[in-house]
Amino acid sequence: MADYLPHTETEVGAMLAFLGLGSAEELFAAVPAALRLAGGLAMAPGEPEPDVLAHMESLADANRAHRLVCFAGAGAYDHEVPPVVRALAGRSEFVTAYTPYQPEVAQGVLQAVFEFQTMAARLAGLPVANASLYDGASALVEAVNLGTTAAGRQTVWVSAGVHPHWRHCLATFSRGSGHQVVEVPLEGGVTRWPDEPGEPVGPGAEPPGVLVVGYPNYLGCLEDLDAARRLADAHGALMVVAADPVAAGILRSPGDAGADVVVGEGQPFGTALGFGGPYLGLFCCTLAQVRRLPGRLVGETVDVQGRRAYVTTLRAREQDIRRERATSNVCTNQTLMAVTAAVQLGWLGTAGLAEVALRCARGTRYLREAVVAVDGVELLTGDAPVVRELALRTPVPAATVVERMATEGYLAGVALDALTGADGDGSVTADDAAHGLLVAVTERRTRAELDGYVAALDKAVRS
Amino acid sequence: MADYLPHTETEVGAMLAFLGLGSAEELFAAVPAALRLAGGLAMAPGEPEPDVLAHMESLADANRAHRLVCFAGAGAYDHEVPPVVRALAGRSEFVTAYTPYQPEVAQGVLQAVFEFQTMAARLAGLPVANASLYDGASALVEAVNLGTTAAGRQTVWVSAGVHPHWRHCLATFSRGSGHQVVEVPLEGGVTRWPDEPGEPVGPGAEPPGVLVVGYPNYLGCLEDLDAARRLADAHGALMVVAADPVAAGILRSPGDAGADVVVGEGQPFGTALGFGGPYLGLFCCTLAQVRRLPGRLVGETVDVQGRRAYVTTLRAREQDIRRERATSNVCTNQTLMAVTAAVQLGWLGTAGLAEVALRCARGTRYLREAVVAVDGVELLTGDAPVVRELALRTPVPAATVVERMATEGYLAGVALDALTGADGDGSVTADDAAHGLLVAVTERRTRAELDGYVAALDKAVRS
Amino acid sequence: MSAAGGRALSAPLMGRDGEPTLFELSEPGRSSWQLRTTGVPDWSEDELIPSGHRRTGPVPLAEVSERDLVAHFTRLSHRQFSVDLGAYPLGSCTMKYNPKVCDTVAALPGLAGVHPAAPASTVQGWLALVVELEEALCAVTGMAAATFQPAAGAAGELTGLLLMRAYHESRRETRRRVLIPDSAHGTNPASVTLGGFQVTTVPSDARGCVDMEALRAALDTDVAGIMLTNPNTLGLFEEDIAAIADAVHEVGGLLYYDGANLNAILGVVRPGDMGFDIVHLNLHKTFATPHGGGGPGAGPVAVSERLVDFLPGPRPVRLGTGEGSPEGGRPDGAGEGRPAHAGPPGAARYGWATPARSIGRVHSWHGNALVLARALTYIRVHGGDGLRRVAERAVLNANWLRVRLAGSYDVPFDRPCMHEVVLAAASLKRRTGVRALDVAKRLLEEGFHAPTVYFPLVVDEALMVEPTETESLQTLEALATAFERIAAEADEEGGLEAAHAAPRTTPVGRVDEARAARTLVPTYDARP
Amino acid sequence: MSAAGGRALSAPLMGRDGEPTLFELSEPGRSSWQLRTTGVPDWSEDELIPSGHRRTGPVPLAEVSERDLVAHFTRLSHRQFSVDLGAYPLGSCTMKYNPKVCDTVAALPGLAGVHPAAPASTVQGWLALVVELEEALCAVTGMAAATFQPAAGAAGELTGLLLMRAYHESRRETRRRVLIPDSAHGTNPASVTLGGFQVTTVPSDARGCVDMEALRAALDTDVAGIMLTNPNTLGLFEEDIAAIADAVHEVGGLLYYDGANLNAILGVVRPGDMGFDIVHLNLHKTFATPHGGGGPGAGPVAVSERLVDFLPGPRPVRLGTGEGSPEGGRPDGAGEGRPAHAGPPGAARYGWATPARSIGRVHSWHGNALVLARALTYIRVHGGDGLRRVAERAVLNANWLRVRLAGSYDVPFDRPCMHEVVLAAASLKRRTGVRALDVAKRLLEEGFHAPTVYFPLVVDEALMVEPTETESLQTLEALATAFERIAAEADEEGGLEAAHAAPRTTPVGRVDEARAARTLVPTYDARP
Ligand SMILES: Cc1ncc(COP(=O)(O)O)c(C=O)c1O
Ligand SMILES: Cc1ncc(COP(=O)(O)O)c(C=O)c1O
Repeated sequence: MADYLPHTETEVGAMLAFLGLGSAEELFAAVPAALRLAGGLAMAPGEPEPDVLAHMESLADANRAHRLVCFAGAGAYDHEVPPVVRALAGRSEFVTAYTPYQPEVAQGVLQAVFEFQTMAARLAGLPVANASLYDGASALVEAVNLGTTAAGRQTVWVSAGVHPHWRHCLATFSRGSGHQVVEVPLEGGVTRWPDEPGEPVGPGAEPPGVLVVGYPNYLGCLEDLDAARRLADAHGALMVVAADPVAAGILRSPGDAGADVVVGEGQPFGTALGFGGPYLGLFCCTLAQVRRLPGRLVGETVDVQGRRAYVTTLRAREQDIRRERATSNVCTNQTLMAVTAAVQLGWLGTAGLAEVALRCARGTRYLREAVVAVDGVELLTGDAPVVRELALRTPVPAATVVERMATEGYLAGVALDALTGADGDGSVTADDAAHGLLVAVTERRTRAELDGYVAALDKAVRS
Repeated sequence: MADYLPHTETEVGAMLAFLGLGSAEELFAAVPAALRLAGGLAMAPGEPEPDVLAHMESLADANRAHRLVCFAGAGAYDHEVPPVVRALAGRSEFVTAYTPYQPEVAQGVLQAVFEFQTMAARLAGLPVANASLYDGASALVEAVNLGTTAAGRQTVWVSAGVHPHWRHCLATFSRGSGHQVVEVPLEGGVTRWPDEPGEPVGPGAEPPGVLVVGYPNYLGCLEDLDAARRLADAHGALMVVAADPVAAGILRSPGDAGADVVVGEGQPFGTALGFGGPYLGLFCCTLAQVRRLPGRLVGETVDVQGRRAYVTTLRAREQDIRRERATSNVCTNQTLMAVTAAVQLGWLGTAGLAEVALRCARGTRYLREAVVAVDGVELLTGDAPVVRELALRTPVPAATVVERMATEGYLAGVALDALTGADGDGSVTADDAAHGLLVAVTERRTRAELDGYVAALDKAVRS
Repeated sequence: MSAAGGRALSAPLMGRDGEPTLFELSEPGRSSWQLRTTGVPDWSEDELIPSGHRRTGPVPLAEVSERDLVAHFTRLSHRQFSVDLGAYPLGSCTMKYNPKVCDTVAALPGLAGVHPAAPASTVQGWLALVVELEEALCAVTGMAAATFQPAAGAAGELTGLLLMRAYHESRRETRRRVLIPDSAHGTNPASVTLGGFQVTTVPSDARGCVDMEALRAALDTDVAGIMLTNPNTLGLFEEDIAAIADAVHEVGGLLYYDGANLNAILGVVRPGDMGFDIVHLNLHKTFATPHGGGGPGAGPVAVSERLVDFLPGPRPVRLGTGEGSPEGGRPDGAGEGRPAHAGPPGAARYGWATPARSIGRVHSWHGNALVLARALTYIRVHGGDGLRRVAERAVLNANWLRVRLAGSYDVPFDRPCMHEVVLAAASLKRRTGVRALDVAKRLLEEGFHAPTVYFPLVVDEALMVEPTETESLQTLEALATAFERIAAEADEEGGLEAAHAAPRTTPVGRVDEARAARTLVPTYDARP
Repeated sequence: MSAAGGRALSAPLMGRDGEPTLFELSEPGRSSWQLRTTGVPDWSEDELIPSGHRRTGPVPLAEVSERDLVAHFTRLSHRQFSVDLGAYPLGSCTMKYNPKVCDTVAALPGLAGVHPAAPASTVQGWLALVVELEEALCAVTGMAAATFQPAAGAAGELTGLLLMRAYHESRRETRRRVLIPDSAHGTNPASVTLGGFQVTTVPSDARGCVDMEALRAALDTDVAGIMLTNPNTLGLFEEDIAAIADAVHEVGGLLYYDGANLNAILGVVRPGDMGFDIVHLNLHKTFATPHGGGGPGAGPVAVSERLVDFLPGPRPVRLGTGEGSPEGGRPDGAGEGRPAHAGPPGAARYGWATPARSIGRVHSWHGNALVLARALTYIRVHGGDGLRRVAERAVLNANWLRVRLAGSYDVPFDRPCMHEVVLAAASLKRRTGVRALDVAKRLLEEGFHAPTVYFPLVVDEALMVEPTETESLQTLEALATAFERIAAEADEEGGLEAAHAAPRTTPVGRVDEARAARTLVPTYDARP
């Protein structure tokens, strides 16, 4: 018998007696007998913890990806996470707390989140950040919900440079929310916005209420935010920027370019790759939109004695109070990842974040220069400036390249068709999707690894 | 520049100016110029933490021992240490505290040590336990120091069944303390005490002030503690028992058999194998000896408001107060391991410790029965009852067996000559030392591992 | 002058000061970061980034030493209550003990270090893990298949509602309404709206259950389905569940099970057997994955056979023996969209498949994967027998408290409850002025986290207590005694003032929430 | 009735209660342990253990749930001050920040999981690590070789004294006395006794250094050596060190360097260059390995060329190119006592060797190995340049405090100090009655750990402050301000009473130490 239950048999007996019951089964008298499980769950009996740990270790060992030198990105990056960040963010007080409903005994989480909000907002160049959403995609979906409500229009123009999975999520949820999502295709790696505001984009007749653009976009290219802002203004639309928060360390802030909402994937700030989650949805907006903000927000206030204190605020937006008219349905979010990001950003600091961004850019440049020498490999987005990620075109299918390079010890990148689907989309043609390889170079990649990568690639593309 | 120093260049300048100094070098004016290092340390410059971590990982990877199924013991055992124990004992408040000099802000460590002392004392069957010594060997040395002082005689009879390394340490330190250490040999795996109290043992003319015996002894055999006690009484000597604390979970307690001092190696209680340290010296004694106790002792008391509180006590024994007349020179000890043991013993609890001991005994029995079927392998100590460890005699040198079995994935045990030296000692002959293999079976060893071990042994002993 | 990082007065061990923010601890030029040596040429920013895209200066974060970083967050952790410090009887939240072994599992490099876009041939362990968890949760719920993409309960709800929509649409039916009992959690109505449906609230009856009459009256073919929590948020089992299921199914609606309270019925009764079509589970409740101060969680959605084809994709599947034919749906193979067998032949036993009529993706990747690893660990340790024991002990604890406290607090629905009991301070308030909120704050002074207050909304001055199965009888005794003492003190002279003054032992006293909303300070930079 | 494990009143966040002991939390029949399934036959105790050796019942420990175990020790941790909470300016203890990376290193399975008796062929990484650390410490100290067996400073001292003894004996000299300055740490005289020598105390002069006259007077051929801490425990550098060394060497004595204060001189001056023959280092001080609430530490001993042959053995050595010929001493090979090349030929680059005239073993195994791994990590991050910077900043910090506080406290030796400064409350006490102990307790209320008090013994009302290099100027400012406030308050009306009442903010107030000694309660079972 392996479990974590404290009750001794004697105690169970005494407690049942106190309730006037003869057996544990009687506790469930309210459950109609016909519905009750007769033979117990069709599951193996409990195993001792060490056996289970061994099983989980064997599952972990059955993976290979973590042993490969990582050049995969697409929103999930292999950045340095130092032991100090893991130690602090892993403290059990942060890990095993609930949502800070009782601020008097939750100042730890509240203050850490307040610090996170401050740093996220500074990064975005906007005055407000919330206490986290599930991931980049959900942040985008929430931004579109906010934007359409604010604009009073359901049409959303989304650049095809926004991460394909995020666009897929937007499509999924639009079935419920009723948004008209119109994809604006790329050309030469960047969004081909209509030349004139009036020019139609796709089937959407109504002018857009929201305009979404990536910065950099998912192919690594730098979009013209000013052009997007002008277009948004021309339509009276809100501008949502899906920003890479690490690249933001070196790039002009989206807020500076006039973004109304900035969303992003916060995984790069101290969170493990973890097969895709838990990650961290970043969400920042202008003060004008704060009452439409989805999710939790921590604000500074004082206690009865006038001491500075933190508390979740503008709660009336939230589902537990506003119910069907809430700005969002989010309840449980990714607070621990927000706390982790606060610790990681505290560790990086002003200079460290800039340095990480710069090193990513340097590594990307190095790879870009080296890789064009490989026979048959081309830059998919031509000369477009890229910062921390770049798309290649490989002579054999990219998926094949990835498989081959895995046997050489490299996670070569992400085949574009794994993101877009086999048919490509507004960002790439079907053929480019099949031969497109998205490669990320973080600050952790050494020159030796980059050189090794190029050599392995050279071998892998020979069909 | 990689370090953990907070000073900015501006601050360094301002602080030097405050001191009226022009450079950091001037801080060292008191150091005669002729002695100062001219060119700095002959060492590589600092490296960033991630590089260093990679270096340390490569050193760790250069070891193989941790990947072998462990049948080695000899005082260091592969017991289960669950994640919960590691998490609690690893809390930074315990790890980064100093000795509890200010009890008002050190109740955490003090109470944990008090609980450790209580459990160690219960295990030994004695009323007092200290707050830890370095390891089993140092605990033995301290016990002999205590015993000779108490008895007023320098002669010490030590059973050859006491761990050879501990006896080596005793020999080393006796050069300073001036004890006459007389080794009492084994016969059939157990100590061959003189039949009559008067019968001489070795060269020591003076009757013993201290008598030391292992329980079980290092070959795994159960000694007759009553006989040892009778002999000690006959000489007015103190009896020191070097006990295995896990076996103690199933064996009669040494205190019950009349031990004056019980020492042991506490590593089995939650501490990593760690290439031999840090470990945990256990030290328990009678109330009569408490004022001679080496090292730190935590006692219960009250604070000014009458609240229960803990504090280090009987401090006048210690070196910082008594100086050259202190009972011991120990200062820094192994408190964190004592805290770890408290957590591990709390986790095991009454039933768990007994179960671990029982499972060790079962595994040992299983191996003992299976191993005699291997051609040429014999039990070194014949029919002597063993509990958690047993000595085999292998047809090829034991060291060869160990090397061969390492290539099969087993750490086969400890070759006896690695403990005793090539010439053997009072515990084994030179030939037995060369062919003796000490094998430990902990509760972690599965039947499949035991069967695999026997098969690999069978292969390894074929010369 | 920046604040002193080495001063510990904000640690409750030492004092009652506030902790400076990271920004107040910051000193220009100080730093913690260290990055590996790469040997990559050090091109300047100018050479790398076109000028129009460059920042003018670095993002101002904070500049602190590693030492101060550690001290800051360690002290903050001491200002935070958590399960690891004591009982956390928050109703509807199932704040049970989170086994430490799960932390170890979630940190295994073979799980934590895996990139989500790595090809299937390199993530066989992860795929196997998810499939194993799916099988376990199907066994627990009595459903046919599950998706693990939803990152929390609310995300699961919305996913479930989109499944409901897709199902009806596939039958060319337009149904606009979803029924929700008035005791439901706020996420339910909010999700209904986002799912494009309208909420129809069904009142509770005097026994705290769905009012069958009202339900029947609300049912017609415009009803897409009903969302139920069972046991409901009053801690009561909906005894008429079979009748409810029949009635809803009769009009062609689907039954959605909000699994937040599954803890009560593990191994006792299964949502599938009760007639539910869609179930979301909160792994961060029932399956003991820690709540992280607000998240992450995981909200997998399990469905009955007829909805499997609509599940989000791609999903991990065990591959059949036949070449490239996973058990269900369309095989996506190794890298989502490619043949499954790109690895060494026969090696890949698991792959990806997108169900034929999938509603599409609902997460950037595959959901909160590391949370799933924790949950599977928990489930395997308990097994079928242990999970049943979990439910028994959770229900035993809640009922013990109910009976014990019936003398000092209102028990609005005084009949056997399941895993939680809803008490109320309504009489106490009438008698003494002491409200549920005051009771909550006083409990903090007694060394316990407060219960959930003012929820469910249908109970006046609600105090919703969920002790969970990992608290001992001794803890229940102490908690009950504390509750009783609070009630008794309220009746004393000056009791109201004392209650209002609570909590007095915590690092900050009652917090001015109104001011926080009135003068919004959402970041350090917004401080007046 | 046992105590409630879920009640958190002993966490200072929640209240000021005491924490129940594990034994008070214990309930018969409750448990936490889980052991792996082995499949080994379950023979009974009777079948396994001869009856005369069996216990009559299990050892009574405690019986608690994992949940309560976690709550208990987590709450205890909140009742404990540590470097991670704030400044810890304990003189002579060098309580600097302990980098977290070292915790990661010490937990690496390839280091933590290695059995100490595994053959050399399977522990090449460990052997390489120790050899690398030896080389680094020799570079830092200017010595020829080191042993890593001593588990702490005091063990290093005794080892050093036995080396001294063996050295003299090898020259057939009997020398009975060891000189120790009166400012020395208590371990020095205690170790001298255990080393079989007699202590001759050498007084300090008015400047706080060794009185050269007295030293010369004490020197003769009966002197085995002198033990010095330099900078000494007054934080002062023994400027006459060259003269001292000459004088001691002249009579044939050896110089022992107590390296507890090495932090001050890293990269500035080396004990070897000062003429020392034997050096022990406290890795738990200078090299930032955490102190663990009292230990573990590591006290390696480095020696000059002429003492190398006497070092404890076996010791890790780099193997020469010639077959089986390690660089020095007698090769012990793979498993201590066997040929070094038992592994695949050429694979073993490191082995064991026991010096020719070794004093023998001083540890059960090879010393506190995991502490060594931490120290090497720290050393590599800093490198030669960084270690020098450590010393500069440590000395800078101490002098800043000295100058700043000279107005409010006595500075018995008011000249530039090294890494620590000895202040005194003697005038304060005369003036106000407030003693060093009161200042220490008041500092706790100010959010700082107290300095070392009443040591060194030669200073009346000593307050020995060692800020270390990892505390910032802002922390020094705050600490100094706190010191000043305490002195100022002492001068006020009621100042003495207030000081005696301190600490008032901690979970317990001043503790009755006399009672602890008078009515000894060394275990829970001894409670009256
Ligand atoms: C009854 C009920 N339903 C739904 C939810 C929503 O779950 P989550 O917080 O994971 O989004 C909760 C939890 O808060 C709940 O208690
Ligand atoms: C000057 C001095 N010498 C020796 C020691 C003894 O070191 P350890 O405590 O490691 O035995 C100390 C530390 O307490 C010390 O400060």
